[in-house]
Amino acid sequence: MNTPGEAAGATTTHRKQPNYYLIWVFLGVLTLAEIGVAFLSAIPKQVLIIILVALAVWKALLVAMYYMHLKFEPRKLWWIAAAPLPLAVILIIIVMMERW
Amino acid sequence: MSTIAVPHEAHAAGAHEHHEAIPFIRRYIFSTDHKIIGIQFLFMSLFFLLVGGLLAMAMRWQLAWPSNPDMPLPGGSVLPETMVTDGIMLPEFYNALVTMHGTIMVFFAIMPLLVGVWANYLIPLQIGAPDMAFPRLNMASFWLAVPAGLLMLASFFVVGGAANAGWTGYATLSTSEVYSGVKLGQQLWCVSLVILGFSSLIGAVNYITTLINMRAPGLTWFRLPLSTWALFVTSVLILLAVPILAGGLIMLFFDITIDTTFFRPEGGGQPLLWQHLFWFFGHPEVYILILPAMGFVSDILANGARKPIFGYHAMVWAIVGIGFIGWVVWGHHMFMSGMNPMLGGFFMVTTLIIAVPSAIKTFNWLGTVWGGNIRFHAPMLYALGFVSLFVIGGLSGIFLAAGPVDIPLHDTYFVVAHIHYVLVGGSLFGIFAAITFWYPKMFGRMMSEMLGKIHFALTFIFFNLTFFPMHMLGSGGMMRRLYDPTQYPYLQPQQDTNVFITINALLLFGTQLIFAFNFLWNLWKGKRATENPWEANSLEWSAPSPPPHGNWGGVVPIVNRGPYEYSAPEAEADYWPQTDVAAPVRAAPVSH
Amino acid sequence: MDGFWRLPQNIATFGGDIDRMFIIIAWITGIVFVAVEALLLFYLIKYRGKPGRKAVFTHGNSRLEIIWTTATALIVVVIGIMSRGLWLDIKDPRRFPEPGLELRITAKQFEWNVTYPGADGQLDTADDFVKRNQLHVPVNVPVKVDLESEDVIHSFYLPELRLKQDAVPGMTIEAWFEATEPGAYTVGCAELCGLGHYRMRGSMTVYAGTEWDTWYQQEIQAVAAAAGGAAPLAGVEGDAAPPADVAAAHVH
Amino acid sequence: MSTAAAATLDRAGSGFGVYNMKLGMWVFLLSEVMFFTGLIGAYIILRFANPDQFAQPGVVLNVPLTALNTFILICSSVTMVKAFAEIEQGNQKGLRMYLLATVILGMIFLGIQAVEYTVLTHEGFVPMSSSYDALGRDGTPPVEGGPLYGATFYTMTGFHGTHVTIGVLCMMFTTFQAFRGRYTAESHGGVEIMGLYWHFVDLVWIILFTIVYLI
Repeated sequence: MNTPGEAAGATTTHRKQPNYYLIWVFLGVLTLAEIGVAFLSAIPKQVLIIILVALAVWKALLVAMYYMHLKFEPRKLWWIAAAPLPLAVILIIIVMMERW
Repeated sequence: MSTIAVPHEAHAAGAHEHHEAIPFIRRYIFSTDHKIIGIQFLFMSLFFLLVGGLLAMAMRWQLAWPSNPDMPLPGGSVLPETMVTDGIMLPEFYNALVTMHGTIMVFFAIMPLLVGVWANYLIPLQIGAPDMAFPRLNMASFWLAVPAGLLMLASFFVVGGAANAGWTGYATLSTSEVYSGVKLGQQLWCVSLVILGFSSLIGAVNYITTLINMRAPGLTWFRLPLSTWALFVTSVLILLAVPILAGGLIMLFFDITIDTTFFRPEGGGQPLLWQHLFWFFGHPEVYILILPAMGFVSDILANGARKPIFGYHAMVWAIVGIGFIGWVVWGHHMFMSGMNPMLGGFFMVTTLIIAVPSAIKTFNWLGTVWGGNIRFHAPMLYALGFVSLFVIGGLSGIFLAAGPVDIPLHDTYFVVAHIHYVLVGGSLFGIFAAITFWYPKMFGRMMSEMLGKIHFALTFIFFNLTFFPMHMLGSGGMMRRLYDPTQYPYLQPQQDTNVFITINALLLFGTQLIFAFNFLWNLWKGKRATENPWEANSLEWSAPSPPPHGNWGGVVPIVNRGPYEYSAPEAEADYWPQTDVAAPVRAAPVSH
Repeated sequence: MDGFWRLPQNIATFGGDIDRMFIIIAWITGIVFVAVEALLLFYLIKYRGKPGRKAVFTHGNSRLEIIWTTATALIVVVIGIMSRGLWLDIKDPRRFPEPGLELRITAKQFEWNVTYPGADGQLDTADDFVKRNQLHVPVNVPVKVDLESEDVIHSFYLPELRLKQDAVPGMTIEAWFEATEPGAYTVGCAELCGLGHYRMRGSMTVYAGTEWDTWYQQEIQAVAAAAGGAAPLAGVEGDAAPPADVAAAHVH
Repeated sequence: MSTAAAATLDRAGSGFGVYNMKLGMWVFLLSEVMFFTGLIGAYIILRFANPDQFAQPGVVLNVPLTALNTFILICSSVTMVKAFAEIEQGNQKGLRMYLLATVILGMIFLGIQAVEYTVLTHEGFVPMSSSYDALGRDGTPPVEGGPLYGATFYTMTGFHGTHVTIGVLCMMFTTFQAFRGRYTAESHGGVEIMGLYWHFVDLVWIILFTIVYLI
């Protein structure tokens, strides 16, 4: 069982830290933007959904890339992290093509 | 054998505790040693294999002599009135048997026998690691599987009896006590499977991390034995498929328990949604249940034929390919479900395409045997049995994959025959091969070759006599999960076939006692095994039999070549262990 | 060959195509099966271990592997294309032929209720009448059925018509068939639907042209007589469809 | 890959450039993605199939309150990542302060969710009833809807809440360890994997907030 000791020993590559507070501001603003479009705008529902999902994905990416440090990880880890996404899409798309 | 002093973090996993110091309970019950955990899984799943087999025997009895007072169910008298009344099995109990036979065999027998046992036991040994990446998680994974199994068994004895909606638990039969007469049993079914799912999940996390991070120096991905490759892809499938089942089971549980309507049309729910979720998990599950066996068989065939596996890279890519395509074929389980016919057409094509990698593997196995210098030791016989039976299972799959032909065959005994040719003729023969092959490494003693060969021959014969006629029953129109086929006039002419099948099924079951004896007796009485009794190449055979805690005692082997260098011209002997630098001199031929 | 496989008698217009595909696949797979097993057995005997001999040292043969991979791929793709067309002809409502008779079949534990359109030939009108576990159809007429279920999933199974289609609660699923031979046949349930699954059996009678009209007229009279055909469910009959005479009249 | 290269690369624990605990956590998170895919997928399909059962955004659910909650979770993420940044510099005091802040923010999130649940259930918005009759917000009349709305809502948010609860408990342990000085600039794997899990839970909430509350 790797104790954190020897574990982190492998990873103390002193990268320059991103500005975490800036990301935080971004996330806050995007959240406000979401609520704004959702309630204060007369955009047709389909377009609205696309915009909202896009904003959500943007926020999610910010968290993954900076707070979860994916941006600073080896590319191989990116592939691992991305593995379930196509499956999620396949499942939802195909089942939605059913005759509901 | 050349080794390097192990870097501290490498054997921190296992070797930090010296096993002389470990008290019995920590060493054999709550052990963190991957080998002990593998053996624990082995005993647990063999027990469930026996239980599942008994359930099948009871079913076969009813099918051969349906509700026949002259042929009362043996031992039926000990069962409560709610299951068997004066020797005659009740239909609701028959449905419970159908359900529990499927559930227990798939989730508690075959799956742990393939993954729980061999992923635990083999991965660290075949990659030269002292133990798993997370030994405590590993222990947790076993001690979650046990209560899950107990819950499943307990459900037989609760009010209303065990779940009886089939191992697929199709809504709405599974969601409503009104329709099935079972509530608690179905709830226990859900809970038990969720717990087991979590157990397999943390197992998979462990296997994947271990394989990626803890391979011995020189052991590149394309020097891995195919067993390890298969177990790796299997772990990925478990990791990504099981959570979907868990989510579905939770919603099903809510539908049963707090009257939600995810799958119940009363509230706009969709019964087909359950089927989609179940089979999105269920089809990868089918490959979880066969890929590891394919891996073991590949290793054992190469060893028996004393030849490199034919087309190693093709074999690897076939495994990986199955792992990918396996995600987009689930709809073929739903051809008759009222699914959008266009989707049916799509799944038809993908399903037929996935036949290609399986074919590649079969041809490569033939190529491996070709030109060999074959040793027919017991593991080799089981492996050859696997190949010849898997061919039948694979080919009968083509009928079911072709939608129009599936229309008459769907939900008939043709499907039952198909699944058993794959899961018994395939997976179970692979398991027998693996157990007989690695038994010496596990327990330091040999199983009896003679008993092994007798068991193989009889199992092979009775298996075919049991399951091949089911193809005829099925194309003749006999439905699955049918309590009493004689109810249908057009099935009555086939009844003698049912009797024939049952007799052979009983003989098949009896034959397994030979294996049980061979397995248990030699735990104590078997002749001592050498380090490498089969003259094999892969890393586990360079460790002592049985390997100590930490496997190589604080050193890690260095790997110099792939695992299949049998009969290499530069080697004098017909094998060349991965760790050896120079080719070994020919050892004394082992007795066969 | 279909004697060997015990396929039931076929009386469906599309049944011939299904059986033909079955036989084609049976031949293809049969040949592959024999070839592989024979080759395996031959190698096992030819290359059985002999002391002193050494196995051929080869890691494979790319050309060979490419050949058998493409060959397999071609075969399965051909099977796939053949099946897909036939599949859609049978299952895709957009390809159904113009029906001569439309029925609604409502499944429930453990019986099949067949709703006939009555005099006006329209479902959901006052003169509809229902028969339990009795499916009556004219010969050589495309029949369209709307499958529904009141409780759990059942599977509407007509062995001789090569027809199988689940009836799912909350859904109305269309299916069609055209019988080519008069006679008495079986309606079965192919999806586990509860403790009575094994006895969820109905009878199907296929009438020659004129007999159909006489039978249908009788029924319409009966409905009209009973309560003036007021209630749609008036005149539920045939509860006691005696299995015996089904068996007797069942001709292969 | 040559043997020599392999010997350096495949040294246990670093074959991937990512140490075991961290790789294990990432791999585990993949299965979590699939778990929430199942729940969210079911929600999308059921809503797609029965649009009439789902009220317009803001009519039943209290969006402002939840927006606040979302923001709180985001804040907890930033404190978490700051805690990690501090210990990377070896700053024990900063680590403890930020971990403590994260625990508290996590608890506030759970508290607000509890309040939300209580209010909604009192309004008659429950998973199992065949129809609910919730007070319309901003003057809209009571809403008639179907059971799927409540069922999917409580299932998704409930399982997310469970993940937060587990996260808070683990975080308490991590904080406790931090106060015992278990972590140093060189050795802080525990903090990092705790952070990975916490940020993932935050990430899931970002998605849930959009598709459950805003669409």
